[in-house]
Amino acid sequence: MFADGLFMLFAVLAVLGAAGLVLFRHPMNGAMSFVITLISLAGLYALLSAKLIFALQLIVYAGAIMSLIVFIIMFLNIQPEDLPKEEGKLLNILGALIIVAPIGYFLVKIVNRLPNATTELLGNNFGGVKPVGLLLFKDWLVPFEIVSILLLVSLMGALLLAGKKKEVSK
Amino acid sequence: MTNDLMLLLPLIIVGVGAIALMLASAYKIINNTSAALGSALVFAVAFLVQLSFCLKGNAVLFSDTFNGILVANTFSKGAGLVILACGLFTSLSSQTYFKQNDFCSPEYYSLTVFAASGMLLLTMTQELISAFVALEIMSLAIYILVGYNRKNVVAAEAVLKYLMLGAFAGAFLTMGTAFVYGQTGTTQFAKIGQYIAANGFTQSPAIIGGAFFILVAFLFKAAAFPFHAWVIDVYDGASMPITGYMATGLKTAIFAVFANFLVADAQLHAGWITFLFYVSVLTMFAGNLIAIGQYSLKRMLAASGIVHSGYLLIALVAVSTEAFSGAVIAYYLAAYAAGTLGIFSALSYLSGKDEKRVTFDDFKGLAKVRPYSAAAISIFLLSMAGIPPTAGFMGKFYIITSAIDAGQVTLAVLGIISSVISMWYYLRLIINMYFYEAEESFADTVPSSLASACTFALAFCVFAISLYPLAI
Amino acid sequence: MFEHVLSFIIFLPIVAGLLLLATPANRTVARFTGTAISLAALVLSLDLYTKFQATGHLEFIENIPWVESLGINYSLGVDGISLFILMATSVLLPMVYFIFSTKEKGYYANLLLVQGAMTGAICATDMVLFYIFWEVMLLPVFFMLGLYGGEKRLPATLKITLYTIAGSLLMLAAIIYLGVSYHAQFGEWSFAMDKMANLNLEGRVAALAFFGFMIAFAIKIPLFPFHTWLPDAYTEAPTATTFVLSAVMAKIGVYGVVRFVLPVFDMEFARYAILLAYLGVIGMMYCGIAAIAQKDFKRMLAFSSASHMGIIALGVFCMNVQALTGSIYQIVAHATSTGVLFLFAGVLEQRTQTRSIADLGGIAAKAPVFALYFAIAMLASVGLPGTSGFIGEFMIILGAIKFNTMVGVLAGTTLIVGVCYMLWMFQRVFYENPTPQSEGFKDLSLVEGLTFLPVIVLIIAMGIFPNTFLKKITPSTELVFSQSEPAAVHTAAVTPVQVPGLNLEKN
Amino acid sequence: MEHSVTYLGLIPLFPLMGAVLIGLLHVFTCNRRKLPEMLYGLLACVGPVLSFIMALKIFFALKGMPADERFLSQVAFTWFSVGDLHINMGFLADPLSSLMLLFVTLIGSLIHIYSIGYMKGDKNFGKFFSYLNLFLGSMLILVLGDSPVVMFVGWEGVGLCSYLLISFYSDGTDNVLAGNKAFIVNRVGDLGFVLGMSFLFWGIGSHGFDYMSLKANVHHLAPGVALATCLLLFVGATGKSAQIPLYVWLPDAMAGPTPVSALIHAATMVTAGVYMVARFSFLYAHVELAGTIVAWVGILTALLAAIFGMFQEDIKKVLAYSTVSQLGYMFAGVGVAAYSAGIFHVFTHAFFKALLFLGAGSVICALHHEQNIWKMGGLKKKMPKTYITMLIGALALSGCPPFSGFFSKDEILYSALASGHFGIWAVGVLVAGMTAYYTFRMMFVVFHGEPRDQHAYDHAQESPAVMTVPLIILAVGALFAGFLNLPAIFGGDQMVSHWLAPSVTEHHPHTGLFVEIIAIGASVVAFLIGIKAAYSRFGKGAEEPNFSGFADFAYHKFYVDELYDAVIVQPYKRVGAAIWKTIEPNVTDAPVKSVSTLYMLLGSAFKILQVGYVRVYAIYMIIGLSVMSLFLSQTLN
Amino acid sequence: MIHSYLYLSIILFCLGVVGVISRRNVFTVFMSIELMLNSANLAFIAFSRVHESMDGHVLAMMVMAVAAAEAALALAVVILLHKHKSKLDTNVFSLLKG
Repeated sequence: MFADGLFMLFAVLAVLGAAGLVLFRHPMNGAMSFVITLISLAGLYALLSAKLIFALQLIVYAGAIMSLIVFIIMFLNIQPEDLPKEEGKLLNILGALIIVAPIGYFLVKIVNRLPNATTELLGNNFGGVKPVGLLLFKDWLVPFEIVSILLLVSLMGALLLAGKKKEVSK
Repeated sequence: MTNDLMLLLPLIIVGVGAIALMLASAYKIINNTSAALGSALVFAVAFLVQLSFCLKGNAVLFSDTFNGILVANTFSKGAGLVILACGLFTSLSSQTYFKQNDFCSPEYYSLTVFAASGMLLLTMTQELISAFVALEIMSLAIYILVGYNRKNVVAAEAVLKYLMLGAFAGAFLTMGTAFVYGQTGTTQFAKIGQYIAANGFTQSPAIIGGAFFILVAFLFKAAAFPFHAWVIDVYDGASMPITGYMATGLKTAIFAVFANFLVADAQLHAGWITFLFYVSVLTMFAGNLIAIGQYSLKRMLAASGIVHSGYLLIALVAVSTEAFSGAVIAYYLAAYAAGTLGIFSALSYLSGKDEKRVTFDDFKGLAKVRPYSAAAISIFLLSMAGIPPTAGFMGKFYIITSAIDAGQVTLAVLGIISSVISMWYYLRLIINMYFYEAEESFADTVPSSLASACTFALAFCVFAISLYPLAI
Repeated sequence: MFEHVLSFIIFLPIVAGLLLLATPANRTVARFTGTAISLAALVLSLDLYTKFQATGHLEFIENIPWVESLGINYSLGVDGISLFILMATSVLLPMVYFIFSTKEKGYYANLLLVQGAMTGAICATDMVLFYIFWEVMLLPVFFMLGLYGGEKRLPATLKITLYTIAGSLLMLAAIIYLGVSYHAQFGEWSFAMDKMANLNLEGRVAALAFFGFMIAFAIKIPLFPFHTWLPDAYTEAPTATTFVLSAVMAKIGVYGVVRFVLPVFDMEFARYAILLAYLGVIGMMYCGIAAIAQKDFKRMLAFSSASHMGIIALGVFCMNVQALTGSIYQIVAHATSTGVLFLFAGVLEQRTQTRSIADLGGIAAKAPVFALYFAIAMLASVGLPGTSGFIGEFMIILGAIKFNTMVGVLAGTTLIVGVCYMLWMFQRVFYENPTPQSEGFKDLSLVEGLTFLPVIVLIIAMGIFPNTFLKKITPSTELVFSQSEPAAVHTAAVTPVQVPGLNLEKN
Repeated sequence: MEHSVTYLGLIPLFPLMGAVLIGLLHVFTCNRRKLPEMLYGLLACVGPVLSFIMALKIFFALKGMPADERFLSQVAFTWFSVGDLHINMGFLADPLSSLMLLFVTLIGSLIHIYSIGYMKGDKNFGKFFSYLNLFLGSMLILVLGDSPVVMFVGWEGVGLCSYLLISFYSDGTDNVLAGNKAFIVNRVGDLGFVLGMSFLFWGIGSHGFDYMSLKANVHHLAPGVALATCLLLFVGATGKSAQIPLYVWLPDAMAGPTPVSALIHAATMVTAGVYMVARFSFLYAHVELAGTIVAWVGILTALLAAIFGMFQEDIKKVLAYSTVSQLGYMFAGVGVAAYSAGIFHVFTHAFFKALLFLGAGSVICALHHEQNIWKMGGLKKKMPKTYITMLIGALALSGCPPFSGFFSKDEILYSALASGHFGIWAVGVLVAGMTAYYTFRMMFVVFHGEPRDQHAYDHAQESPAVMTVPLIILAVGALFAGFLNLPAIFGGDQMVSHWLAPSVTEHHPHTGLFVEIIAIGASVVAFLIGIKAAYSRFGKGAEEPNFSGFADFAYHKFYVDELYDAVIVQPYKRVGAAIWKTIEPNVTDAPVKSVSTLYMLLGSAFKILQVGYVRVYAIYMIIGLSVMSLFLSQTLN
Repeated sequence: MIHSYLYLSIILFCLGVVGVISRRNVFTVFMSIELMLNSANLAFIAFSRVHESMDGHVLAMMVMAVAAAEAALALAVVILLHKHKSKLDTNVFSLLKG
């Protein structure tokens, strides 16, 4: 029951955070609202016995990625007049909801046809660092390795696109 | 065993080459030209290695080393060959391109090779999340390359559009993967196939939904209708060699993974035939209809790329899951790549500084001034239009044959009708080049260069590929 | 080398043409090469002609496997039907180099290319190979029309190209459908033309495939109502191109029907022949009547050519040996008459700088030799006995009468329709009083006269001694109908589509 | 008896070779130095004369044979052979064709000689003779051909020559138009011929398509097909022989030089239709209805042409209509199955009509190409030879006993009466009277009375011997040819009829002497009435009348030309223009055009959809996804 | 129950989509995409719980890595765009169209 209560709490927070992200005009507000979602998600991960992911969500997502985003938002020093004037934003969102509805309906229908399962916490170190790490370095070696390339590329990209202009060398 | 692992050699060469180039450029060891030649060398070596594997026969990478995540088969080898060739020609024509445009740095070539490593991974991967990561490697590298010209707002706009929509589609891919994982408990193609074979496709709702989202992501990258709209703008904003690279290498990789996923199980494939049928028809026609209204060559070629995706989708509809060799798809990709790369390498040296010549009208009378270039461009256009005896024709021929063989007569006929429609805009350029008087002398273009060498080599390829008999 | 003579005839011009394009040769070299190569092809063809055995089957067969997994071969061969179209190509094309001497390099190179491609299409016995040549032969025409055509050439170029390609791509689908059906029925892949006759095709898809072929050929021929590209293209094209189009290329459409549709789709053919025959007849009358309204003699000849093609096509649709042989014969006859008339029109245009009938007059008095040549070609074109035009036309009408009385009677009107516009034009251009444009008209030079002479002689020889030629054709045409004999038994059960009110029952 | 000979083919070959030789000489020299006219003249006359000699040889060779085996044949080579269709370039000389041969070559030769004088000084002298020779060659092929197809070669060949010669003075638009008209109208007939041949072939042609085989197999022919064949072939005959409704070209054909009118448009070519019907007598005898139709068409043509002839003012037009009228008689003859009578009239008509035309030509020459009879008059004093010979011709034409025309025409009328075709006979007698009237109207106006154009009259003089000698020879023919077929009633033995008997299938009705006397009497009375009427009106000189009422209507030839122009020619041209200007762009080409318009329209629509806003592109994706999701949701159930 | 987690995942996913297609602010759009990725991660973890296998956790980690990489690049692009136009409006960048 306690778990259900927590779930409800996190779920509501997550949805509200997401709604805030969509609705707030200023990206800063959106980002803050989004952080709430991320943190609630971390809680949900914990409820799902994903200990490592719970930690990572907080550290990597809510921590690293979001701080980066917030930093950039601040860095750009965005004035309200730089923001797009989104007249009829609510109408847009309403329209978007209508367009998205069939997709949601479809997914819900799928979920309904999936067997339901309990979400009691699993012991036995499920989702702990060690078993996940073992899995990661045994079965999932290839994606893990190639993610490194991905990050390398991303690094170069950040440098090349946003970095200071270099002298053109011929 | 080592013999089997050898099959990874091209991938390793490319990966190592990319990192080496990156480091070399970071430490300013190399200049642009040597970086270009270095990357070309990497591609060339990898290409030759891959070629030797292709010729050697049906050695398959054993499946349990990487938990079945990486597999090499004839299709992945063929597609890899095409990708490496694309990379080679892109590097070479870039070198010429940057004689007229000055936003280059050696990292450019490193990224080209990185992108190729992502593409090679995509062709070999047999697992969804690796596919996603590989896709992102490739995409990220390409995003950067698209936006490489930082001074150009158009390039920035292109990378915005591409990145935003690409990430959007990527999100669908992850969601789809999640659903597939939810149903089957695995993300490996082979095991998904086994699951479907055991439980039935229609009995697995999450696979329907998950596969749908995965397909959507692939279709987005392949620029299928209605996920095609970005292509035009992105190609337009990117620089010539990169546009060519995107149109060919990227498409090859995407269709490779697409096909590998789709043939995981016969039911899975069969379940999507109707869907793919409509998508491919709409893709072909939408692409054509966009292409006819274009003034810019790059936009036209982008739209024509959409049409070619439509043809490839026909091939996907028609593949046989029992004896999948992907030969038709690989052949078509090779044929298409030869034509498209050829055109873009020609444009690389003809478009002039800052790509000032990109519209149809800019090329009026080219044949009077640069007859051989005009002839080569005409050959590429005819190949893309599917006029014999070019590779494009044979590719189309194989696709239509496989479609009719698979009972998809309507699709074949629609494909043919679309290729009639496409004739107009290809011919339009030929008409502009040949049937008008030259308005300018093209004096500022680099007369003989790597790009022009590429162009003529590819023109030769267009015919050579057409003569290569394909075993379906 | 003789076992590869067909390859030589095909690729000699193609290679020469490509070399000309690839090298910076000047126009003199180009013209000389063109002349030499086309004459070489002529010599080879004549040699081939004399060695042709007239067995009715394919001769000079070459067969090299190409795409073995799909049974596609590089296979060539000629029988009586293709031999004649091949000969028409080889004999007629060299003339062009002698007559129009001031053209650019590309002009001659494209002529060589189109010659090779057309010969290839004629000789190919594998359907895929045929299709390849079929498409390739359009390209030189596209370039010649676009590069060297008249003022309004661009729309005409686009129209002919798109129209023809549209048709031929549909044929591609049909070809592939046949190959796939063969695979399904016999377990092996093949696109060989002679194997397709064994196919047992039924149902809606077969009918669609039939129309796929028919539309492609109908556009090329062109059969009414697919002729609308023709007037513009023929008018705007440079003379040699118009000549190539009308004298040979259109014929390959008819040839395609005989070679690919007739043996393979016997049921569909029997069912739809009556409709197609009416299209042929209507086209003949429609274009013939439209010709009378033309003010431009080249356009008039274009309509005349379309009109004749209607009757030639009709001969194929009549499904009897007389009409079919007549068609094949008429193909050559038409090439030597109307085709050559286009060359004459080119001469007229070159000398008077006008294509308007009203601007000309009295040329017969100024240029008697030219007038004589023109008159002979014209009379052949209206089917006067004693010229090449009569034999074929007579046999077609004869066959049409057997096929369907009404069609036959309508086909007969070609005798009247043709003569109306031709005489009208001849009157205005050659008779009456000279106009300023035709005042200084020079008669044919010696070279020109000698160039045209063989064709003029051929026109008469084909009218007087047709049997020497027919001997080589008839074994093949008779075979067409004897081969489908078993089919004919079950085609008897096929009810032809009913054309209401037009089917006269014969007594 | 050996029937196969090798020299038949030579007969047409001689003039044909002459034609080629003269033609080439002319073509290559006409714009340079002129060759002497005598050279052309000699070359031109060699062929016809040689042919005439051969014709005589054949005639005598046939004469030497037993009556029912009188035929000679030659197969030069296989012309074409496809399936059942087997056509030889073969020639057949039997009594019918040998008779035709004789007079065609004779009159042809004479007219060649005459033309040397008539065409003197013409700049296209050589061309003329080339055409004339070509004509003669074609005519001989027509006569000698052993199958309908070979006959058709000659048939079209003479049509071509007719066209070429009518438009000989090619700088005059009217002349060329007349030529065109002749060729096109003839082609309409030829269409009938070709279709007739086709029917015949599919009926009985598979066992051989020559006359002999056809004759042997004719009883296999289904009655319907036989009737259709007969009528279609007759359509061909109406074109060539200027019968209703295709007679309109012949009067216009007088635009050609007068010897041409004499040879082609009077003596030989126009009778080809009659010859053809006689040739197919085995077929027509098989279908009685066809014969009756032929006869009625013929006699009505005779009547119509006679009416027109009464009001013409052009001397050649008078003769042209009289030719049409006489041809009508011939068809009436062959129509009532009196083939020998019809052919006999062809034979006699050839002499007297050629004579009349040549005489007219002589007059025209003398008056410097004046053809209007109302500008002539009193010429008999100036041109006595011409007058006398023409008088003989006129008498023969009018059917005055014992001139040739009397016997042949009487034979036809008698046959009509005897075979019970009373109506045809009655009209025939009426036409006989009219013939006498218009013939002598012409004679009186031209040669009698006072000169109407004094200036022309003063310059007129008798023609040279090269023109008058043929006139005299023809006059002799016109006088005496009739005796060749003298009927029994006059003590003759009907030589021509007996000669022709093996070639034609006819039954001679046996009637009493009474009927024969009635026929002769009626003819003679009609002739007398006609000549009396002409004399009383024109005998003492008359001025050009002003026509009104029916006469005006007839003077304008019942406006038939105008009718044809309005009903056929103009609509044809208008349809042509409509197709080109209206139907082609708006109907036939409309699908193509609308497809390309639609294509461009869709293209611009899709161009608009590429708005450039990345958000909108995402919306496209999501809309697509939603639609697909909706569909997929359905499948989940 | 696990369905609730999945419904939540779907809701978040749809909200992410809505954010992408209804907003013009570049940051919001990118964060909406991150939201979509997170919803997928939630689904991964939930399904992982269903199967009681930790593969889903690994997959979620991968997704996070990719999300980080993408985020880095996206922010670089935002900076680039801001340098050009000083605007964050996606509609401003519509030079390429038609």
